[in-house]
Amino acid sequence: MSGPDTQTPVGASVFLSLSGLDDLIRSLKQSGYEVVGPTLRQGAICYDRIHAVQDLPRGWTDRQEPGHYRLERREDDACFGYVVGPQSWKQFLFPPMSTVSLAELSTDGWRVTANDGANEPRFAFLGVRACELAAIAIQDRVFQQAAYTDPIYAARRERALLIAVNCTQAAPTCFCESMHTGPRCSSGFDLALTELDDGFIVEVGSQRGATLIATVATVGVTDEQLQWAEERRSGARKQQRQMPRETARDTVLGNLQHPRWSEVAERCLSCTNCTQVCPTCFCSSVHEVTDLDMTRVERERVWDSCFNLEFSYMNGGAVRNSIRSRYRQWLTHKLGSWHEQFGTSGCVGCGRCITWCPVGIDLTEEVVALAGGST
Amino acid sequence: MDAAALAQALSQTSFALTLPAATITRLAALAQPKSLASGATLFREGDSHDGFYIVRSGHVVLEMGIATRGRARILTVGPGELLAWSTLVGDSRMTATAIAQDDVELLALSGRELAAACEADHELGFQIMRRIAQGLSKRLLATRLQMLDLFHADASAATGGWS
Amino acid sequence: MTTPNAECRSTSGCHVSTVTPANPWAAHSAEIVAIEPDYAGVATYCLRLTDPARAAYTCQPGQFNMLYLPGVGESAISVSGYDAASDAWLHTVRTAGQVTGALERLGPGGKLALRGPFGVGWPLMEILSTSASDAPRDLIFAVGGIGLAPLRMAIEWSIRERAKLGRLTLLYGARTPSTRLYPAQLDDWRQQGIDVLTTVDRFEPGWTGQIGVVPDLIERLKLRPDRTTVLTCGPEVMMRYTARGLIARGVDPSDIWLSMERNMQCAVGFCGHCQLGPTFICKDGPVFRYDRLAPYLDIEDL
Amino acid sequence: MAAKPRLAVFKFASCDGCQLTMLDCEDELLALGELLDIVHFLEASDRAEPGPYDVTLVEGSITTPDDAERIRHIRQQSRYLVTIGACATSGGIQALRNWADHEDFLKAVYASPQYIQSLATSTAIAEHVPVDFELRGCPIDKRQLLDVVQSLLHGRKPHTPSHSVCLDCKRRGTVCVMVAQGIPCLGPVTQSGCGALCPAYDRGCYGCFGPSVQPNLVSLTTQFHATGMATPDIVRGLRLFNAYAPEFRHESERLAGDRARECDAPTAIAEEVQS
Repeated sequence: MSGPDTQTPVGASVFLSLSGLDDLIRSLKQSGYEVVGPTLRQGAICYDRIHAVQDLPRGWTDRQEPGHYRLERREDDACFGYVVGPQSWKQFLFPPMSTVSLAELSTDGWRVTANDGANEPRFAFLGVRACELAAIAIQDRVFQQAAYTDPIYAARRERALLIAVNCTQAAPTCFCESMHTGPRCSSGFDLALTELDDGFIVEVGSQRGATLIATVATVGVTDEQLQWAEERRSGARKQQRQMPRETARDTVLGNLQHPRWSEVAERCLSCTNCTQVCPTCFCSSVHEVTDLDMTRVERERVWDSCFNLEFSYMNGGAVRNSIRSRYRQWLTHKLGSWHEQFGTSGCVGCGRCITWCPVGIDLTEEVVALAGGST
Repeated sequence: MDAAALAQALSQTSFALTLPAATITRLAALAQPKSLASGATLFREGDSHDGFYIVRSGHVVLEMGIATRGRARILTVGPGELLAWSTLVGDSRMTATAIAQDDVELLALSGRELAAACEADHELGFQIMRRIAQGLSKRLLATRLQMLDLFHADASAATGGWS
Repeated sequence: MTTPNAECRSTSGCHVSTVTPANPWAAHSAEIVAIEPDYAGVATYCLRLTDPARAAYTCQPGQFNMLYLPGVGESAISVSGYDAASDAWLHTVRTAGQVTGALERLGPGGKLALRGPFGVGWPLMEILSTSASDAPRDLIFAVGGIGLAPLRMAIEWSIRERAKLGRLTLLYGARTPSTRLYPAQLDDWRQQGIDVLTTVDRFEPGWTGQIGVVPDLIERLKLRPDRTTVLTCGPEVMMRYTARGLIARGVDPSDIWLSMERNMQCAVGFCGHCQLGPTFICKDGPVFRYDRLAPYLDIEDL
Repeated sequence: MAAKPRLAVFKFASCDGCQLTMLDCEDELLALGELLDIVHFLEASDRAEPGPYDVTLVEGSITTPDDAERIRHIRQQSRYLVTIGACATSGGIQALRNWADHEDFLKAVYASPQYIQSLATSTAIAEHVPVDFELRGCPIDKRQLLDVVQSLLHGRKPHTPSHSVCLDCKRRGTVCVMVAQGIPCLGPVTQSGCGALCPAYDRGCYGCFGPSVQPNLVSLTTQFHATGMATPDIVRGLRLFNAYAPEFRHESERLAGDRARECDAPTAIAEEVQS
């Protein structure tokens, strides 16, 4: 089944052994990709540079609840036996810090050179979940499908290779099923893996994926393996939380003066965590980074958040001067006005904002409360 | 100016915009035309004054006397607007001095007569009082907007006191 | 609504079109040719572009530039005119923040950079296209304070297009008589047939004009509401009550256009700072049709 | 170029850590020396010229009557007065005395307390004289210090953000220690500035840079309770380097409430010292 002359067509599947995955990672590195995948760090599964299968968090899983995340040992040695961690691929496509331009002062004045993206890195992402594919598709709309294109995002995105992994379990904080963004990876990937006991079913999603999988040894899939894969994937469909996808938009936008905003503001720390772990939040600020005599100035774009008071500063005052108004801005944007701006919800149901809120605020609960239901 | 002409003049003001015809006729019967040359004083702050006016054309500026500041001009009243409403809803003592800013045509009513008419005919009274309330509400909004000092930007607030 | 790519006339009268820049972070080099003080704390900066790409620069009335002082930061400033003699784009600036403060200290000859133009300007083409010869559109410019700057090119345009338009009225509210912007130009415009009504919040000795606020002036206007288009720019509260006053006089909310202000950083809809409801003020505005924005204007802290 | 602006550094009740941060600037300090004339900085040099000064940096809090007088004199001599560090901006860790009887401390520490002149409180410089800018931190961050000095030289506003430490954790990729490890952390209510140092080493934030803007302390301490933290521990957590910063102070006093005695760390310390 393998070899450059007999490429697996887009839409077809092959079986890849665990050692084959190692070969795949090596092959990517040889092709000049920086391979990024899940690793263990600081008590969580984080996306970082990997070099081999042994860098993956084999045999680990995560336990998630609102405001709570813990790693635990699995009974098996699965490579991808967990859900999503505190980070997303956003940090690679829309990095937390990036230089957008350089200004240099000469006798003629300031000369500004804008970052055109030419020197941005080339990533291969290993382990992209369905909700994360959806999140990337949403940021595509923000950064390259509106009136302007962000050169940094566009360059990184164009070069990135996406190897997805189907979830085989769901965390209590997951609600991708209700958002129609998962758990099955259906599009937007180059390759999509489903993990079995002894290897992976690999679905080819693009010509780039077909070319890549042809560089390693694979075998044909059996019906039995396909059946097992389906059973594994169905494990991810048991989700405790739901978002009322059809009505959330009207609920948040139609209740701008609802007392619930004040109630949630009593709990909300306005600490920005939800926005930073969100794989679609895109707010940023630009800072000047100067040398001491100010003749060479870089403009650095950093992640920012609508939860910061300074974020809405204008003429010496903040437009959104309360936690109530800032939480309302975030939720109404994410679930409501995002539709008008980008033709989609800004939420993919990954549940990160629920898990990583230090006080465990749950947006699905807030939407239900805003709709008038009891919580 | 005869009664019909007065009614016609009144009905052309924005004050009369939603008034029933009967009310306009009743008011016109109480009204007299009054002209002011530019610079003329209509009444003075502190005066006990019986007039009640609707501006037909021209502008009247209201001033208040403030020790150390002299006469502070606070508002320009224009066509369709009321003057000297203190006659009806206050104690008849004027709270500002009114000076014609250009040639002004007014309809003048006796405050006492108008008050008596309103008292006798509550339907008329309601129409008049509603117009006065609307006029005052507009004037209150304008005063608030002036008080907010919207066009004033304190530069030091934005720079945090630097430089 | 006009789009950033729509053709229009600049204040110089040359026929131009604007182009969406390939890289939103690219900036022109610029220098301050002259600074014309308007009143205390406000001045008009005449900026000439000096880089090779300057020939491509043009802008529409109502659009803005990001004035960039490397090391200090950027500030969104609307373009208030073009001076052909010095090939300079005019920016009327109130010294309020660190960028504008630094701009003031630079002085004539000072070097800076500039990104732009950004945003959607006044719907001038739409007004012309709906201005029929038998029922030409009346235009009301309802302006507060420094809000005259983003409208100056539109007012000049209306004078040039006078023949195709109906009555032109400028209602201008300022804090005091001495803080009226472009006082000489107000007289020029009056002579060129615009009905200029100025009012001030606070009286100063010698002032013989109106004292009061712009909504007061609307009360007294003789309007033809069905053929009136209003362009308003000023503090949000002022625009809100101006629009309400006009609507009470029968003007259709869809014929009222306003120019908004928010914290703008990227100017192209990437950074999220300037959102108001579903809009990005920077790229969907700053000019909006009132009826489209009205639901969001009355909600506190939105 | 005209005469260089004159910079002075003064110390009040403090540990000198913020001045050390300034010395730690090393390379930049030399460059600063090109732009500024450092005329009074006893930690670095015995040069001690009298005022007036263009920029004065003040470390430390006001704890004695003499200091209260001295800061007024320094203010008069200074065009811009910038306070540096937690002591100067909120009274420092020595503000713990504000909840105790300072006479007890004096008796416990000094053999002849009658010779010591000390105020009952340790207070921020801004409570005594107008301050142009307050630079937070225990100690201050050298990048922020350089930025403030540079800002003064170039007449711009310093870039000292008011957001929480959490944002910096996320920017540098640190996993939330509170959510993933159950470690109590003041990061959500603490102003950024340190670059989110402690959580990167699996420690909770100690609040060295003081309260962030509009901090929701009640919600955070409620969460601390919910995760099993005892009230006295929470109070001690709030009463550290910025104990007397208004938001931290009010919350610790709210929590201490009628159990002030048992929660009152300074009293306990004083008792320990005495025994």
